[in-house]
Amino acid sequence: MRRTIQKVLIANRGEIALRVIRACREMGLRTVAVYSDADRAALHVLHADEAYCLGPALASESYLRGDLILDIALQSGADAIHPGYGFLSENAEFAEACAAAGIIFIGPPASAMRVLGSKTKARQAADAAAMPRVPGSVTGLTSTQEALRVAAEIGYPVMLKAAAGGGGKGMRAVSAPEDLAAAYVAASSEAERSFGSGEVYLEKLIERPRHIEIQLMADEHGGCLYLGERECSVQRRHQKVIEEAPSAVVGEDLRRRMGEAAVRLALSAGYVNAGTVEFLVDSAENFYFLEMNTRLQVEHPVTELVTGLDLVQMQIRVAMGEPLAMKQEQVRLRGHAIECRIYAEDPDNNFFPSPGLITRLVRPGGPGIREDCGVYAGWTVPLEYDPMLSKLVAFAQTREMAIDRMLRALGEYAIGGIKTNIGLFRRILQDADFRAARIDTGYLERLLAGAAPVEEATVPEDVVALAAALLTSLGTERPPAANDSAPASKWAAAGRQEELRP
Amino acid sequence: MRRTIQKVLIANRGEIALRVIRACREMGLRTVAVYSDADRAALHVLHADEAYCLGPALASESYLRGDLILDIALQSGADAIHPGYGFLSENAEFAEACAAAGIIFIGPPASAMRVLGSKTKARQAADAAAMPRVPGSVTGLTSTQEALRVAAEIGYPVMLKAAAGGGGKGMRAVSAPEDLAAAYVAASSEAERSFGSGEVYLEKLIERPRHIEIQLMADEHGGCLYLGERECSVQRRHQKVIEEAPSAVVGEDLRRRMGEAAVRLALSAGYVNAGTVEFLVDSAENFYFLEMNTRLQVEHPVTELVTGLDLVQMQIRVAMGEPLAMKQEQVRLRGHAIECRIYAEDPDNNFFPSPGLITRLVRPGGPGIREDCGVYAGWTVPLEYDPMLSKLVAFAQTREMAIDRMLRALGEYAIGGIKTNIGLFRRILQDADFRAARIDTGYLERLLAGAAPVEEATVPEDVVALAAALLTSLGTERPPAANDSAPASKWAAAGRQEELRP
Amino acid sequence: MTVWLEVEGKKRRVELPSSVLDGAMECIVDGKLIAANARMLQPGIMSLVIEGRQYRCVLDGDSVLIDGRRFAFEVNDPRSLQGRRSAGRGAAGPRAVKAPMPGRVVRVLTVVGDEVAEQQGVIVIEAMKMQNELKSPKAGKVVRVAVAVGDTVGAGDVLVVVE
Amino acid sequence: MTVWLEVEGKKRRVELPSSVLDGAMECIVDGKLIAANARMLQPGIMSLVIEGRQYRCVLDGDSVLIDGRRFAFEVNDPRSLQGRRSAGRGAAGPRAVKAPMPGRVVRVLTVVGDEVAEQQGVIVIEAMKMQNELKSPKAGKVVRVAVAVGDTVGAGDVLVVVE
Repeated sequence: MRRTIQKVLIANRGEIALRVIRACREMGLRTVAVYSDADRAALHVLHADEAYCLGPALASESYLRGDLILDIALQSGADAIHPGYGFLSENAEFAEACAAAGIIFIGPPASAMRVLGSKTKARQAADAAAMPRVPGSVTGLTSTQEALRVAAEIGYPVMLKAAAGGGGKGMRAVSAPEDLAAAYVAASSEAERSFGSGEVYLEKLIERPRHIEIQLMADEHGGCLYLGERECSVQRRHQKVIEEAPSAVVGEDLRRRMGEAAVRLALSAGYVNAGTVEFLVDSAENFYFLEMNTRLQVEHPVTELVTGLDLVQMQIRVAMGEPLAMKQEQVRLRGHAIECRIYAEDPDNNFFPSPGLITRLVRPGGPGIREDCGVYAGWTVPLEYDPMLSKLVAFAQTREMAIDRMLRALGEYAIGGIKTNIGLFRRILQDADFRAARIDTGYLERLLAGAAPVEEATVPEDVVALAAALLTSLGTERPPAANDSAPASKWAAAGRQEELRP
Repeated sequence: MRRTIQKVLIANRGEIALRVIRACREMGLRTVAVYSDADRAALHVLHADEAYCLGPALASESYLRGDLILDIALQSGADAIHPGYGFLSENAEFAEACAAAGIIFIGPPASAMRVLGSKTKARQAADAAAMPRVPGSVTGLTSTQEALRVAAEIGYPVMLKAAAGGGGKGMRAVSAPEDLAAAYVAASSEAERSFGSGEVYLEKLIERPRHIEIQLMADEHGGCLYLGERECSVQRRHQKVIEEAPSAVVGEDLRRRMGEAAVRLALSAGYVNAGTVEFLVDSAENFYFLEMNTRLQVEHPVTELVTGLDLVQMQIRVAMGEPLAMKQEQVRLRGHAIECRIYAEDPDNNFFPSPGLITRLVRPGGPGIREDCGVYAGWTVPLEYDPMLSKLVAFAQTREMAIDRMLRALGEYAIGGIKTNIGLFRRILQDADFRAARIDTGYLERLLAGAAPVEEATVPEDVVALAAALLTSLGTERPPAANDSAPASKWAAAGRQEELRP
Repeated sequence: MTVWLEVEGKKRRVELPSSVLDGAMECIVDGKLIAANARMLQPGIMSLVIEGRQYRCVLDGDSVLIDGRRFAFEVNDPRSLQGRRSAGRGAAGPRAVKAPMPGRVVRVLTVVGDEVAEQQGVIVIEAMKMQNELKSPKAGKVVRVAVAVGDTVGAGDVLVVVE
Repeated sequence: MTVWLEVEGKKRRVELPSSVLDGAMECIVDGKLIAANARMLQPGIMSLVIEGRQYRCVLDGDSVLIDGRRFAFEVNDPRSLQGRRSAGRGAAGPRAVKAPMPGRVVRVLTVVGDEVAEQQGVIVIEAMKMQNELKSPKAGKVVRVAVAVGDTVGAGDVLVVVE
């Protein structure tokens, strides 16, 4: 059944809120932004048709206040809510509340979220869908004793994981029985703190696995497409740092097998809209179901670039009740895309977060470069939220060309006032193992454990000293432009006056 | 035979020089920029590995000084020169001088340039290659008498064109014999002034033609690909304003026939490297050879987006003597791309050029947006050169989505201090005829002749007044940010100090 | 603090809080009270929220871009008898043809004493590789031709005067 | 005009023309003459050309980015006995553990009187959804713990002092 959507409330902030607003603009839909006190000057507010304040900066008092957001949706006459990622995006209660209020939640139905959102329930569904998964406990562990028994059955090393978890919170690797008890308690309490549920399960630890995920898009008429895979093995503290599509190790056959398995799982749970099934893939190309993310992912742009599709616009059309406009055999991958997550953090100092005022922003451009940027020069990166500033994506014919294109773009990029991880990406993209696609989920930690390579000195020391002296002496004022041709400087003067008028 | 290229001199300025520099960067090649006195602070200088001054702003004393440029290439040890478009790009003597000096000219051999660069010679070649062309004189006209005779043969209306011309200079449409003499003299003298040659020819005027061109890439081993077409019918004063790929009226069969004809012509002249064959296409899908451009075109990005290829990198590999890496059947078009040429000109005031200081630049971004931008905030657009500031390109699954995406991006774009034609694009992209692809080379002039449509008022007058009052009162200083959360403003302060240090 | 404006040709009177800070504020536009929330993101770039509606406002010389649409305005000093825009208006009296941008004179199409029609081309100047014909603002007699072919002219320079 | 710098840990002395304009200039770096052509495009963004080689230089706080590579530097006042960077260096004397960024204290791993090893974790603060363990700069005895769990701290605040 078709529903019309004319106004969309975006229950999120930062680059993803702007991403959704742009999609709505292009579809001719009105947009409603919500913001916390820390975000009045945020870009997602500036680009929306309407904007309403939620409250204090703390997420629990603003972006997690589903009740407030629903009120605003009703008062502003929005007929749909897009949750983005994080915050309320995987909150089944919120999805239900929307439905109850007659507001379209642009995402899966609460029922499917409940089944596939909980790791333990999802593993049961995976078994039912005859999907290979890592051996281990299906249900949450009730005691250290049970943990020891299960671990003994499947053999060490094993991994403890939070049932409600994500992003590495509540995870512990255990290589011997004597360490299990302590790890179990630690993981469970961390899970309790992070997700409000201490439920923890246990599975066999796969050695040097790759993290590869399948993007799905399902309509409410039983149609479900797999839109190729993403390679997300470059991680730090279980957080993705670089994502690519396609994966260098996934061929036609493996892609089809993983994709069809993912579709089976989604259909078995009555899944609708965008979703991602995450797998571990070992060196023998065995793939194991890891978990399903029942939302749009941060890294969706790499899939958009290799498929030529717009996932957010597809999400909205599916939410309107439209059937998918294409068949699986029409999904074609072309070229290679790489995404770097630009964070406000200091790689030279233990990756400490680096919030604060952005004093300068020089963005890259040109062929094959897409940027989903949530900040600007003059913006103060708040302390309260995820430190991601921007997603820089490079697309080219081959993986090597995409890597070199990304290096070119990173060289053009300059963010002043705060520390960022741009330098880290230059190091990774120049690393022989990464360029040879010899990566697994432990790759980055190993790289960082090693000493940083000394780039050959392309800039003489004297030049560095002179540049530093000139930049500090010339200061931040643009000095009289001696070389300007006469008319140009006349115009310059005119321009300056104009800038100062009236 | 293979030649290695390690350092490339870019004999151009503005966005195309930067475009070529970026391609070289990505291929690991060193770059040498040249600049006039007006361009010391230009972006193409800032991004090059080496930079040398040519002389005064006037092109004839700088970017057209092939002798100087060749000297710089030799002294700096560049082994190749990329001419971009305009300036020396179609100068056969310069290409020969490069060859004589042992410098690779990244473009066609002088011989092919001579044959295909002159419109009259190219028309003879087209006839030899059995290529349909507009009926008319093959050689330049020697007298008014001859003009009258040829016109009488082919019938009015006719078009006079400069043999060495381009960009509409030296062109005159004539609908009756009594106007021919005057038009002939005018066209010939204008051609003399513009190109140093008064040679003019005459051909039948096609009613409401589309301007559609085929992109070619040929290697020196006899390989030649056609990379689809570009629709360039939206023109003003015979200057392209918007380009698209593919054309809404070109189907598989027409594309193949035009492509194969273009390839035949190129091979017949021993053509190598990138080139474009321009056609007029009438409402009955007849296509007529117009001319060949023996260089990279301004609008090459739309072809890159729908083919997934990098034409500049291909140019360089071809110049290294490599064979083309793909076959014609591997060339696949996907999606739709539209390019807007952002000019420093005032559409509300007779399109007068608007050079001067750019006081503000807010660039669009996000999904499907590519920008090849040659300017920045603080740059003074010189009076001496082409007024193009930037090429904004939108790519999407369908033509309609690409148009709406471009409208979204144009809405985000803000250039302060000078006038631009951004508003004109918003008008065209919202026009029913353009959206229905009912366009021909006269489309834009007709649109401009009509009254501008009154967009329905989405912004209340009171809001405009208030916004204007606030912006002028708050002035250009960022006032104390009352809403900033405490730590944020602390950081803001820190950031400001840092900006002012030492 | 009161600001007199002429927006799209209409005179407007806007009263702002004495000390304009960004954030919530009450303003009066031609006597109508408006509760606004304004926030300057960068010099000349402002987010303006009124009753939930958000407007992206960008200052650009003598106009303001709001949600991508351009609105011309000027600030009027109420003590002056007329706004700048209307200075020297009306068909009466001598009118000057001024250079709209820097350039070079390539053709002079009139001489002193000529009778010219309104919108008749009087001079052609070239800038940025384009030739631009400047037209007479009114019908009348050419009383002055200030430049010759080849001259370089600056923006605003008087080229021809028609009486 | 003379500028004393410490670049990547090395002391440098740079002499610039008395009135620094951009364009061609002669400079002296540690006694070596360098003919340079510098052009500031935007505040903190400079094109520097030396013997044909062009360097894209971007000022970023306490470092300069040149062709995308970062070089740390600081300006030293020669009259001061030591550069800022070296202030409070050396293993001798009390050393403070300072907050590298604003955040909230989530765990305190030490109490006054503890003997701690160098690089031993002493406190954990959370910012931007990440927990960060701060380590002792030296081996010694904890003489002060300035904060408690739940406190909000600002960048640079002293948290713990090790003697």
